[in-house]
Amino acid sequence: MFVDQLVNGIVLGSIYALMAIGYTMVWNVLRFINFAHGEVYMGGAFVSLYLLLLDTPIWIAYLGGVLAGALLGYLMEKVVYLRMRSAPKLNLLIAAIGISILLQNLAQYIWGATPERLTSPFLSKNIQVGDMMINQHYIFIIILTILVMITLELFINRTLMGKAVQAAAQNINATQLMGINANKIISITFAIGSAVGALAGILVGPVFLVYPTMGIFAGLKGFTASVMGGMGNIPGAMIAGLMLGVIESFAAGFISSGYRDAVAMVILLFILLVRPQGIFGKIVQQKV
Amino acid sequence: MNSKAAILTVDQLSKSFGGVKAVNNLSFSVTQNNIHAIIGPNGAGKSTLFNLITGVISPDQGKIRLLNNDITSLRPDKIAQHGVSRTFQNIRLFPDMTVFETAFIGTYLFTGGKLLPAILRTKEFRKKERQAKERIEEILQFVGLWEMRNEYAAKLSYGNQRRVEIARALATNPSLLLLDEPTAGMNQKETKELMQLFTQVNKQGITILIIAHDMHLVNTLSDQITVINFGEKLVEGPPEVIHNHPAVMEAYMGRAEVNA
Amino acid sequence: MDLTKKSGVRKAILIFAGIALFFLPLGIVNPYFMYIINLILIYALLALGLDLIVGYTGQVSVGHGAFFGVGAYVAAILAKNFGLSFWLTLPLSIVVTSVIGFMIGFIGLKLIEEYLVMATLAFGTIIWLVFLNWTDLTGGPMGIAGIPAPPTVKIGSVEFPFLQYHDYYPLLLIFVYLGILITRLIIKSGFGRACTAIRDDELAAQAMGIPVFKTKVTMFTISSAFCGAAGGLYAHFLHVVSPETFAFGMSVTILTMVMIGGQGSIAGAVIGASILTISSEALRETPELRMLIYGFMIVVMIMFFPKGMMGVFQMMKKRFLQRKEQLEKPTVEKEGLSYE
Amino acid sequence: MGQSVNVFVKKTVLFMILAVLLAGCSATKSSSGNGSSKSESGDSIKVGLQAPMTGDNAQYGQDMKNGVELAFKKINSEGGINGKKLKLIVGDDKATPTEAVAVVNKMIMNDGVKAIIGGYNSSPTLAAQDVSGPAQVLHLNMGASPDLSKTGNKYLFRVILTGSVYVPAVMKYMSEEKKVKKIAALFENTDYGITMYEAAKTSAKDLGLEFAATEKYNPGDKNFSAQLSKIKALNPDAVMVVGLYNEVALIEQQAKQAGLKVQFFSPDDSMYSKQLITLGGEAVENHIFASMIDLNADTEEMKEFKKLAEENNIPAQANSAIAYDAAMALAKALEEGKADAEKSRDALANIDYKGITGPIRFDKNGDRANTPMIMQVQKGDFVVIKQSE
Repeated sequence: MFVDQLVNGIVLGSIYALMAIGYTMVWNVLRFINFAHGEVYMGGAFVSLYLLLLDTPIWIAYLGGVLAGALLGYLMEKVVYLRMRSAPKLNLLIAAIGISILLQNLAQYIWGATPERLTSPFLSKNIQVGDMMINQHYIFIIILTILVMITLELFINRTLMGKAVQAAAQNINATQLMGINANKIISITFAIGSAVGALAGILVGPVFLVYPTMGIFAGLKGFTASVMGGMGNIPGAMIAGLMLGVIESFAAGFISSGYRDAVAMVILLFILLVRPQGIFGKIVQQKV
Repeated sequence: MNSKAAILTVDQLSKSFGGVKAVNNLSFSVTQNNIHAIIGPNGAGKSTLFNLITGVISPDQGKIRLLNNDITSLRPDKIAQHGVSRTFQNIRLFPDMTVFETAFIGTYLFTGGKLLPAILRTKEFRKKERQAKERIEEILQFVGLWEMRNEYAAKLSYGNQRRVEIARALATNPSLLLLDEPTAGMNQKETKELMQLFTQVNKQGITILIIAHDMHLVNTLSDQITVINFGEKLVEGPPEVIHNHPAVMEAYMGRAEVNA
Repeated sequence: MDLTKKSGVRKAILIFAGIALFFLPLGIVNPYFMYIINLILIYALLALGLDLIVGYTGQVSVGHGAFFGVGAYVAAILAKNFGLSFWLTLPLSIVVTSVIGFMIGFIGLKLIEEYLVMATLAFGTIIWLVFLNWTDLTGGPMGIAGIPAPPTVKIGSVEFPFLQYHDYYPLLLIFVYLGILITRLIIKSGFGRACTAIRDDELAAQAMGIPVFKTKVTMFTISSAFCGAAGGLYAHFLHVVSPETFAFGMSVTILTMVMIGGQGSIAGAVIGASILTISSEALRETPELRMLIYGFMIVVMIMFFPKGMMGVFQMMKKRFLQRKEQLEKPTVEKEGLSYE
Repeated sequence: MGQSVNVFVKKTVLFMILAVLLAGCSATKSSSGNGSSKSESGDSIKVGLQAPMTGDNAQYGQDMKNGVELAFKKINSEGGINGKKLKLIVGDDKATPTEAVAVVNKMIMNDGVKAIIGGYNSSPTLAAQDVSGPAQVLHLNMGASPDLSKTGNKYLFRVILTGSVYVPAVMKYMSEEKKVKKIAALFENTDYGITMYEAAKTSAKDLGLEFAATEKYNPGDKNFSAQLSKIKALNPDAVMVVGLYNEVALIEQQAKQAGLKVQFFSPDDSMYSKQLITLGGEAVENHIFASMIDLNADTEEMKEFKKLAEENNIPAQANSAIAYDAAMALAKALEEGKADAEKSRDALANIDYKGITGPIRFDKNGDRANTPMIMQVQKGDFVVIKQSE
């Protein structure tokens, strides 16, 4: 049972980590919580599902879902958030929640509310490890998550665009002064974060199904993980996501499954109050 | 003047930020009813000193005393209760309030924040509200803003915004008023008018501690000047002494702008 | 002279209108409309409560739906399990909600801005999960049904039983009036001014001697008490409570009411509650499109009317005044003092 | 800001009075013109459908809507009821008690419905019948919880079997035919799940079976790994799942992924849907449950229903068939009772109608007394493995 829960936790944690990246990247450039990020996760999964229904090859369908997610995030920013740059943060928050309600119900209107299973080439096979059975799709999720993390890390640190995103995180206005188009950086940030979020949704689809409200709790957990890792800290978000998944899994297994989601919230509160800069964040001296 | 007691005593005060000593073993005292100026080049630690005195930040070492009370590391609102009020270097007004409303905030210590009397609208409560309004009228007349009382404070001219801040500070009925670079960014006329205002405030028996860049202002206005650099006290004395002091010339005059 | 006369007339109109509203049920035959109006009144109370902390004090909470739930569940449990009457359950709802509000405020208000939003989200979700999972007490996902109506009120020989929606209206209206009155009294006092000062500039407020944390926690507690009252009324009015009503979505709904009406305004809170309740009910005709349109409406409103309906009114008033000024000769601002 | 309050309170009050007056006007209009329950001026009889149309349970609501619409279409094309057409008012209860109360309120007060079909879930139905009962509106529901028999609401009828009939049937089968001794239960934490589990416990005692583990989940949960690994550790002979097809399919999928190989069964036919097989695939193979309907049955009624469904491009689902039955029985009662509340109720209480789901007769609690059959998922289809007695 211990190993069972550990594997479940790591799989869940991978998903949270992927979700957390989106929150953290957006926070970096705009300093607000994009509450509609969960809907990117849902949107990506639905587009993949739809492409599969059209008999698209599975990998193309997956890729299509990721691209659709990126596009969704990009449009969200271009259509709504861009026009609200000077608005108070609270207005952005409400707008994000509005978008979230809108997209959930749009998805339901188009595809219906019935949960659907996304196909995976691996789902029906199990791997025997000792006396443990591990589903191949679980392993696929973990491997892909690691790959995404490495790619993202390389992109941020090794490419010019990545460095610009990093600079934008420090000071979006300074970035603009340096001749980099801040709006472009923000768009790219949204697109990448959303693509990763959509990937999380697609990976989850075969296990926990695809349905319009799937993004709500995934979003909440991803967001918790991003706070745990320290808002704006991309590697921190990844590790915190994994940790959250494992902690939650053990709590559900050994305490009570009903309060599984409460565990994440308690961790969130604890972090906010004790270490608001996140587990891996550096203490930043505030200038008075 | 020398017979008067010290209202504020700063004793061996130190504060550092991440290894940089912003204020280092600084001691000085402000005599009651004086206008006392603190000058020094940029980054000398003047604003840090103000933030330490008003409780925005806590010192690493040292004591701050107001009359006979130790106010070291007290919360800003507690220090305000002791009769210390201030203005800010970058004027901090309430963006959604009129001049009258802004100044009215300063009467909090007088009216109090009790809820029950407010909900019951007791006689006592109404009396205090009335008195507070009369006081604000008096103050606004005094600083010359009565005519503009219904305008949004943030929309006034720079000089008038500073007056609103001073009115608000006066409304707390302070014994010590701290002014952080009050004439920065003002034109000549505004500066002159503000200086007159400071003298009038001082005449009402309020001690003024002022941070300034403007040597002219300091020389004509203050009774006592403390010069600090790198968080340490350089010299202290009346304007005549400071004006010709070689150390000041070197540390301050040598590179700082001498405003007319 | 002119000023006092004007405010006297205004006061008279207000009182007249306030009394006139009590006779509203006489003109409404359809009990469903009465039901919606009653719902508006409950939501208005919630919006007023949240506006105290969001609009007047500048501290954003996305956990007030849970306070609403605490009030409703306390009333439901006390009425169902202990047989207490409405007149006891309601004050107890308010007390319990205030205590919980105080505790959460005391912990959470150490945080600022976005971090406070996150903390209230976490608290709200935890409370909601307790509603959902403490089956023995709260009935779990089933909730609690069959909550009794308030007992018949007797004034002299006249009896006011609570049988249909028309009967609840005066009771709810009284509570909304009470809410408005308390809000006004609080706002126009040293405490209320302290709150608005904190909203506008925390540091400056503190320098004026305002105990920032204490003031915030007090206002948060009052705000949660409003939600507790609304919860108690809701439970006895609808006769059923279930957890999903008080999930994150409710907190957002109340916040949206405040935003769409216009923050820091009593009228705004009432308008916001009316707009959202009416549109949500009107859209029931098209269940598939209902929430879709609702979400779209929120986005559009917040994008184009960032200050809510009150902002729109203010803009219109400004234009009107400008035109008037152009037509007549320029006169001195007539609005006069706000503190009189 | 303080000023604006002062200035605009007046305007707002005026605005509110205006708005409310407007609402009042339209209210009087709609209640006099649109044929409310009192004035029979219209040429239609309105019937409400209280069912989940959005959210996780929306599929059930959709199936029910399809079935009722099919029935109404048939009735209306044959001339309606005493010359009046049936009109369906759909209300989304989101499978939650408070929304159910809200929609039922609206349907009764604003639309003036004569009868309500639904809800699908037990908890919302229990809450909603508190409103419909006093209003004397017929309420034909599809909830399984035995508690629905105990409301004392004489306008409440149930078109499906009650849990206290389903549960013993399937438990007996599991005990006698499958020889299971140790059972684990995994149930939905709602009126439906809890009462079904309670019934199963009683029945297990009678049959001498042991309940090794009881785990629950909340509606809408998607991750059952914690519950399943607890069950796996206790090694039961069979697992009883009380839930709807989404959850049943997921539970069995995840059980398979976790290496829990055991016989699954459920007490009733709430997962009797092609969706179960689409979602569950191989994992739901061999699932056993008690059912009141067999879509492959070779009866006239079933053939007619399937034909109608095909003509109207509607999937022939079990829930559609049951809702169809409910609508037909209701129409018959309304016809006999001339759409009068009391007379129609008596007509429905004494109805004897041969439906797709067998004879429809109600006992004094408003429940049906048919016996269920036992079905199993075999090769992606639902096969009757034991006929009803």
